[in-house]
Amino acid sequence: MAKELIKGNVAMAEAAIRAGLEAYFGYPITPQTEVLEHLAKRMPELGRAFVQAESEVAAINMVYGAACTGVRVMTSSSSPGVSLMQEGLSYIAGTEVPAVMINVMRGGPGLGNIAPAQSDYHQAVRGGGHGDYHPIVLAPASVQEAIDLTVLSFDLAEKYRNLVFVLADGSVGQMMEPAELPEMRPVVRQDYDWAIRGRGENSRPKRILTSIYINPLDEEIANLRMLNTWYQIKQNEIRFKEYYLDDAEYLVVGFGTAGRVALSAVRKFRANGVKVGLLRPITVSPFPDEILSLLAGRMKGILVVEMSQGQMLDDVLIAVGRQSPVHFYGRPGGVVPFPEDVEREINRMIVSDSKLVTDPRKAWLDRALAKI
Amino acid sequence: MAKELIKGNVAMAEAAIRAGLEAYFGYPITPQTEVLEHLAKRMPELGRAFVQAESEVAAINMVYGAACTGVRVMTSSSSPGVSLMQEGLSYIAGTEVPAVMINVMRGGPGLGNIAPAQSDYHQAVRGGGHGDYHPIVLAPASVQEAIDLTVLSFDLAEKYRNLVFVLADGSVGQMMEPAELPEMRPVVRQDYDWAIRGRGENSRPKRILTSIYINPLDEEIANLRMLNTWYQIKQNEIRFKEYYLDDAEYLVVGFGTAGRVALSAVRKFRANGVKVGLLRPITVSPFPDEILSLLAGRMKGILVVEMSQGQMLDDVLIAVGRQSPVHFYGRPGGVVPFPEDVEREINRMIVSDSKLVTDPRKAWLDRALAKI
Amino acid sequence: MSVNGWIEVSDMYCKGCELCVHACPQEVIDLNMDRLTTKGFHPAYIVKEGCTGCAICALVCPDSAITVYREVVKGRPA
Amino acid sequence: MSVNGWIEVSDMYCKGCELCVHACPQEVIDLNMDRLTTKGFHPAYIVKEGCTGCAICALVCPDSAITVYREVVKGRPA
Amino acid sequence: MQKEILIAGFGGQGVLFAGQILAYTAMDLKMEVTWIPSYGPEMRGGTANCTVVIADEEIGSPLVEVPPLAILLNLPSYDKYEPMILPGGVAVINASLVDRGPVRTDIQQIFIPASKIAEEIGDKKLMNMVTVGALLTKLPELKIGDVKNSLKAHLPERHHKLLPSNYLALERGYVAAMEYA
Amino acid sequence: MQKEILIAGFGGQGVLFAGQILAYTAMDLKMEVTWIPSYGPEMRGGTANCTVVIADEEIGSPLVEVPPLAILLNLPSYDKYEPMILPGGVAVINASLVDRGPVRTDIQQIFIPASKIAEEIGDKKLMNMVTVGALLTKLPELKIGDVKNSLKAHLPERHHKLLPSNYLALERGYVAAMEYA
Amino acid sequence: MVTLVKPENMVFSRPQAFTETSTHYCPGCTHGTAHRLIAETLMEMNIVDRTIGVAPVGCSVFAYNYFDTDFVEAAHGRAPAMATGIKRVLPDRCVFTYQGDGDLASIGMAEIMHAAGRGENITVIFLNNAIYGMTGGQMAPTTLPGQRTTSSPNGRDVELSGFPLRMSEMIAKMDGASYVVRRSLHDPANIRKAKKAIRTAFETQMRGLGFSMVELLSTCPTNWGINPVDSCQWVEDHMIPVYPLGDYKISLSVGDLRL
Amino acid sequence: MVTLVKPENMVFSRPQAFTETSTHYCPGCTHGTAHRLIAETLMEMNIVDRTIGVAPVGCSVFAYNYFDTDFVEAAHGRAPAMATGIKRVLPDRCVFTYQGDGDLASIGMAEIMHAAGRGENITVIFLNNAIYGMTGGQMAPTTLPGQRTTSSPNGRDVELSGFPLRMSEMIAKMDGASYVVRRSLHDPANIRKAKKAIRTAFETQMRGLGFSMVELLSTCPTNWGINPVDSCQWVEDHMIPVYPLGDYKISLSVGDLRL
Ligand SMILES: Cc1ncc(C[n+]2csc(CCOP(=O)(O)OP(=O)(O)O)c2C)c(N)n1
Ligand SMILES: Cc1ncc(C[n+]2csc(CCOP(=O)(O)OP(=O)(O)O)c2C)c(N)n1
Ligand code: SF4
Ligand code: SF4
Ligand code: SF4
Ligand code: SF4
Ligand code: SF4
Ligand code: SF4
Ligand SMILES: [Mg+2]
Ligand SMILES: [Mg+2]
Repeated sequence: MAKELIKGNVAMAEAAIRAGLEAYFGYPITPQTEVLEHLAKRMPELGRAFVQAESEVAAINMVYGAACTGVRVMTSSSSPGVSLMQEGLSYIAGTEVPAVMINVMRGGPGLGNIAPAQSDYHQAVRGGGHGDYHPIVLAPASVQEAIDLTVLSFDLAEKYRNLVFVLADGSVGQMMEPAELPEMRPVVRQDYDWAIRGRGENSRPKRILTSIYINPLDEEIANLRMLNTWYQIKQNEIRFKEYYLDDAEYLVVGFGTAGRVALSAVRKFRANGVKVGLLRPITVSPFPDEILSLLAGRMKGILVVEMSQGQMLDDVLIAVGRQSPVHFYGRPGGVVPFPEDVEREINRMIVSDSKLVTDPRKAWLDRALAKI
Repeated sequence: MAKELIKGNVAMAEAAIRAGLEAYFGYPITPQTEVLEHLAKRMPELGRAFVQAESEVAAINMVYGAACTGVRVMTSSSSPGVSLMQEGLSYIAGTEVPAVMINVMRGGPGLGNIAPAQSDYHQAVRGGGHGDYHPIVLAPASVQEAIDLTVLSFDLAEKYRNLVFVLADGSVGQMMEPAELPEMRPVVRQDYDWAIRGRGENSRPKRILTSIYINPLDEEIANLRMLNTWYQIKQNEIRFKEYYLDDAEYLVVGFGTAGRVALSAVRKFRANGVKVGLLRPITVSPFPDEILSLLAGRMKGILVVEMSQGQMLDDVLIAVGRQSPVHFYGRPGGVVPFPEDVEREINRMIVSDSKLVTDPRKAWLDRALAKI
Repeated sequence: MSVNGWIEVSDMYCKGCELCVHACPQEVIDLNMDRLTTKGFHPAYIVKEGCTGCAICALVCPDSAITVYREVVKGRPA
Repeated sequence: MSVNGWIEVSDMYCKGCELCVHACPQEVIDLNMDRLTTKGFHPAYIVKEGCTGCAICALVCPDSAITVYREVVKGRPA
Repeated sequence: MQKEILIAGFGGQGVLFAGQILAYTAMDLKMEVTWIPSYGPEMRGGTANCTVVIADEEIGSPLVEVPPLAILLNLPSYDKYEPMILPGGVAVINASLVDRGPVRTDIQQIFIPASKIAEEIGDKKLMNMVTVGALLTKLPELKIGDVKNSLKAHLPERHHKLLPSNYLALERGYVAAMEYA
Repeated sequence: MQKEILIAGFGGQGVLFAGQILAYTAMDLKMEVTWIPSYGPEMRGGTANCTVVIADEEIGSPLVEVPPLAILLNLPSYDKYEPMILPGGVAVINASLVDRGPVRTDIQQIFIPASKIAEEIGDKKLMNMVTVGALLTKLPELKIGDVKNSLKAHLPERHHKLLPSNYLALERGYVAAMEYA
Repeated sequence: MVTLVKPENMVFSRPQAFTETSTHYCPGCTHGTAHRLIAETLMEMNIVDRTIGVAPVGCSVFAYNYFDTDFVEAAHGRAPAMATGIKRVLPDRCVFTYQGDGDLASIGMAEIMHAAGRGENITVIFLNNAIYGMTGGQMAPTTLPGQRTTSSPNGRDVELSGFPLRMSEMIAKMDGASYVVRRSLHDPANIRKAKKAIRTAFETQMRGLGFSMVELLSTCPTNWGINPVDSCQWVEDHMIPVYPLGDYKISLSVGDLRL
Repeated sequence: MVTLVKPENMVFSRPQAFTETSTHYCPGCTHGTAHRLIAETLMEMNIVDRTIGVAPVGCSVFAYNYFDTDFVEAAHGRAPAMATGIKRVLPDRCVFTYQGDGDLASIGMAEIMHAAGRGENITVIFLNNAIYGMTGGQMAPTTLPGQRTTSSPNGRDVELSGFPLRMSEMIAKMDGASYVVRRSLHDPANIRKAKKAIRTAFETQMRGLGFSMVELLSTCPTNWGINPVDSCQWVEDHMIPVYPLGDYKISLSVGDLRL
């Protein structure tokens, strides 16, 4: 297919359709409303289910219902709306049914603003809902990636009966880029042995889908089973993009928009012969911790760049384990850093050189406060 | 005051009253319902506000409203209910008003069960709601601590205009122990310069409380201010309890019920002359990372015990930074470990000795799966 | 009136709630205070003749513990 | 009928929505197409005599941009 | 010193209160104590149990895997917990509701017709107190007089008329256990 | 090669579309390109801007702090962005709505009476195309013919009647800029 | 007598649409009665194999264990949303929710109103027992004025907690609702009427006529602290006056059904 | 004329209960009209200094900037809950929410119903413009059948999205509600009536008579794609038939007020 100039939100919506989305339930919220609007038009046209739910709480529970039938289903929202979905997400996780959730993150906390942000990382990666569960979290940095990862999200959700987040930010949602949409896949209803669709003509035995394990020992087993699935996911599905890593002496780590902004900065240094590389996690959950741990051994310094107060930073710190000094640069609250900002920070890292930073977040905060 | 034999849930409710609680809004859910029931009786008796809200969503937004007036207000719930409050909690955090939330955790994810668990650690500590914010999280292990920390929670909430969680588990909520309740404090309405109470007789200038900063640069400043407050909290308020640390060669880390179960196990080893110590974080947020980092340097091994799949484990890993091998033992899904279980795990640590465990959670999972 | 009905109460389901006892128009049911089911309840049973097979007991039984039988007189619609 | 009313339209608030224009029973208001406010709107103004000070324009103005004046005839209740 | 006592039976048999009176007594003696129930969404009439730990230092776990002391008030509880008691430990069993003999020989099993004794006293509900009395023979830290004092101290005034029969139940249980042993 | 273009003006001035046509052209030329708007809950009639980045390799940031190229369609935008342009950069300014001269001398400033030219062509709305035409003089990567082709390729068929006037607007802008420079 | 016990004489037995599991409900709790009426209806309509139930959070949380149909278990109050999700992708299946009053009228208020508002083609069986049974007897939105519960220890104070919500009356106000009635389970005559209503509700759905709801007044002997028999009387004496039985909405097309 | 411009001749001016901030509303949007009526009422009742407003999420999210009273900003749909929290600790203050139809009738359905059900002594000003203004014109629960919006591009299909919700009618059904009326802002006569209703609502609260709500039909020229003047006509022609103006609930004590 030829490339089209397409907006991230529309691209994700259309990609979902082509991946066989059978049902969408959502509630408007900026900066993801185009996802809903595109589907409001397209889904009924295709005879597929679209409901503008009364709230995000209702939307996620509609998703839960449809997910129990084993069809491809998703919702989309932005930060405050996603917070409202936490109970439902935990139920979906606990029931081990596949579902996809697109979060086009905005500035927070609270009502905040509608500018691009990455401060729902922990919420997505560590589960903002109660209980132990582990969503797969895919972080696109471009419209093409938004498309590809949306398609992938359905495959992964089904393969592992797991919750998959596409964790985009307002910038990815609002940006237009040339991108190629996939072919329209036919809608196939897989004949899952767990799907709830009524017992059917041959009166197969009844099925139940629930997240209840009233006996803690049963719940423990369910927990272990889910964690085991999670480690399979970790084994098979870690994705990241690397830039100039072969000979890098300094490493920048950033996902999504922050990652691509960092790329611009890294290129500047490369142009001057400075050996800076970039690791851009695409699955932020499972997090590419092994590669990072390996890389960390040979780096003079690692800079984490996020559009938040430093959330992925925790995962980097765990993976690096003090093998090399970790620095942090964040722009929370809806600010997108410019490449120039990141350049300054890379410079700072190079200058400070191999000093171990006890608390990179605090060091960054002190610098940031000094500026205002 | 003399000690009474009192149930954890009732103790927290009464402690809140004596700390000057002016308003409670909540919704029944096991295993915390006694908090609500006690307050249903006592609050109206004292002429204070009690509303059984229509849902946890409503409850937290009622709390939000009352918090904006600057009175002492709280809600209580258990895991699924707390998930529903995530949007409201993020708003409260973003508005920087003081509020207290008691979460008596149960087994999850989803509806799970009502047995004691600790798997909402990340949700509380890293903010299950959207955006960057940092609640203070206090983790009682006994009824007396539940009382003391409930009282403290109000003081801290007000001092820092911050959200405070009392993160208990079903065991702490349902257990009876002799404990001393504080004297009844008079209800004082502080004359905060931010509280919304109407402009009043002297027509002071109007006040607004909101979590909106429509300009990202303003939101960034607000974020930095809040993070700065957070570092003050970190500076001043870290609390933990240490047992046998002076000469310890092995360290166990656990909070709440898991921590006190570990204590029993640690004592067994001490009785046999084995130098095992215990660090029981009381503030799990801010996490006692500095002391842990210091201790880690001299330990032959560190065992993290949690009633979850390993959540605080992340904070331990960050603080330890591979200075010594970290091991993990978890009982997720509502299972409370017995001291005997923890003993076995300490033994295992001693035997395995100084081998660095790449992924302690995975190592534990493999052992746990082997058993079922 | 000749007896033409009968009920069987399942031990597995009966919880001794007495709703059937009070609903039976013929007042022929009572709880068996001499027996406990494995779940620990005194089950209902017919104490005397007179059951008409009207099934009112079964209608009110919340635990579907009662099976009702009635003599089918040939030639009469069931 | 002698003119006994007057309105002032605030540039700060008027957004040129024309609601007052259509509501004025005397049809004395119009938008000033020759002027733009600093916010970029053509503001409303009185185009001819005849305002009675009835304040209907102000009633419909969503932006509270209009101040209405009316001659108070002494001896008559305000 | 630390002693753990498990008490189990049907809901309605006074399981929780039996544990609480032990806990009150320990508290009044200025000992450390924890009481923790099993709690569940089970239907009324289901099983209930609680664990009491008394000690002279800060108590770690409020639960133990293998309790040294147990009061078992009916057959399902006996079936479930007989295998779990610490070797060398003691179980007090309400023989009135348990129609089988012991399996284990490495623990001391005190069979008391507690329901019958309670009925003799005139109140079936005192069955739990009878078994508590019996347990006291193996719990030297709590004297029967201490338990009586605590009963008096913590029972609401309006129930004080019940004190004599409660005392009697404790005593009858104690004596029955002594005889048995 | 990488070039960043900032376009700013009032909502309704065709800011976003001006950027999109540049993006389409770059795409049709098989270049890499990003287009990103500012978006906000502002009332209609507020300011709008977008940034277009074209490059011959994977594009990093879709935004830059100091764009080398800018189209500024009204006074507020000019006031806001004149100071932000990269030294040595170029700004195309709709002189019809900007009643002041330049402050900076280290950038090239192309003043075009774009609104007036558009009105001359007969459609005020073509103002944005006039400025795009002007910018093309400084953006050799995109030829005016390429832009025309892309307009034709991406404008829905039903609007093709507007193509000639759009072409004209581009040309007039281009010529005006050449004259000016 | 025993000679009567022959298959051909059997006039009433446990519906086959039930599994063999004994319920966890307290003795005399009319949740069980409601279950049986549903099971019978599904059998009579021959739709057991096409039915998907949505269980609530409440005492009937384990409803999924009792019916021999596919079942899912919703989050507290969200059964109508979950049912919507199912029905929209499987429009020819019979989808019903079973919900308590806390579930439906308190936390689930938005979901039930909007399911009705959308005219969602599902059936809602709404058990109103004027209390939160499962969590131990707290006040529900349907608790009667003055009624003592563990969270209204001095009786529901309408000044502080408001008046009981009459859901059927409110939902009937919505254009989307096709069939909304209130029945009771406290005596044989009313149980029969309840059964008919449940049938009509399911027929409404299966004929694609839109949203149907049957509110059933039900007992909670345990948390009311009243024995099962007296509980039935309490329904009659205290609940029905506040919650009048009757038909609150019968759309024209449902009226035409004449079942 | 200019000689008339003297303070003593001023018969109408911007209410002092407003700040000087110009609103961010689109030209002709009647959100502004509603604001003014509230401001005037607060002044007339002399309660500006005692009033606490609760702003919603919706186009009126910044309402807090315009009134010269204390204000808080609620989460989307939760204004009634937030107002409850405030009112319960400050019962002598005047607490009002200002909510759009998406806010109140969609996501905030549970909170508004329960605030009314509890008879919460607050005042709700409910702006029904049949659309989600702020997010760019999506369908609201109040959107008219056939009305095109960005999320119902072919017009609201009642089969899929249900019928418009009539909140006043539904809320009036609740015993807790004391004063529930619907008015419109589309012409001078109706604006005057709206003003009176707002006054009655606030009086209801200040006299402790319980929950009051005024639903106001309002325009959204921008998202309707109709100019401000024609928008007013559209209210008359299309909205009022679906949302009849009138008094839906006037409790006895409120009726006695005779303002
Ligand atoms: C989000 C959430 N909040 C609260 C609960 C606790 N809870 C379980 S059931 C229930 C009330 C059930 O009452 P009702 O719906 O009336 O059903 P009943 O038990 O009376 O049949 C509550 C509050 C929960 N499980 N989830
Ligand atoms: C939880 C949440 N969901 C969605 C949104 C996005 N949102 C903001 S305003 C709004 C709708 C507003 O519509 P309405 O209440 O009718 O007010 P109007 O703008 O029409 O005045 C929505 C959906 C949000 N801010 N928060
Ligand atoms: S069938 Fe009728 S007569 Fe027979 S026992 Fe049952 S209720 Fe009584
Ligand atoms: S009604 Fe049913 S459960 Fe109750 S006593 Fe009779 S047979 Fe048993
Ligand atoms: S006051 Fe009356 S007459 Fe005068 S301009 Fe206004 S509407 Fe017209
Ligand atoms: S109604 Fe008000 S805002 Fe509209 S044109 Fe008239 S004065 Fe201006
Ligand atoms: S608690 Fe009440 S509603 Fe629940 S099963 Fe028992 S009687 Fe029924
Ligand atoms: S979008 Fe609509 S509701 Fe919002 S301010 Fe504009 S006209 Fe008013
Ligand atoms: Mg109930
Ligand atoms: Mg609206």
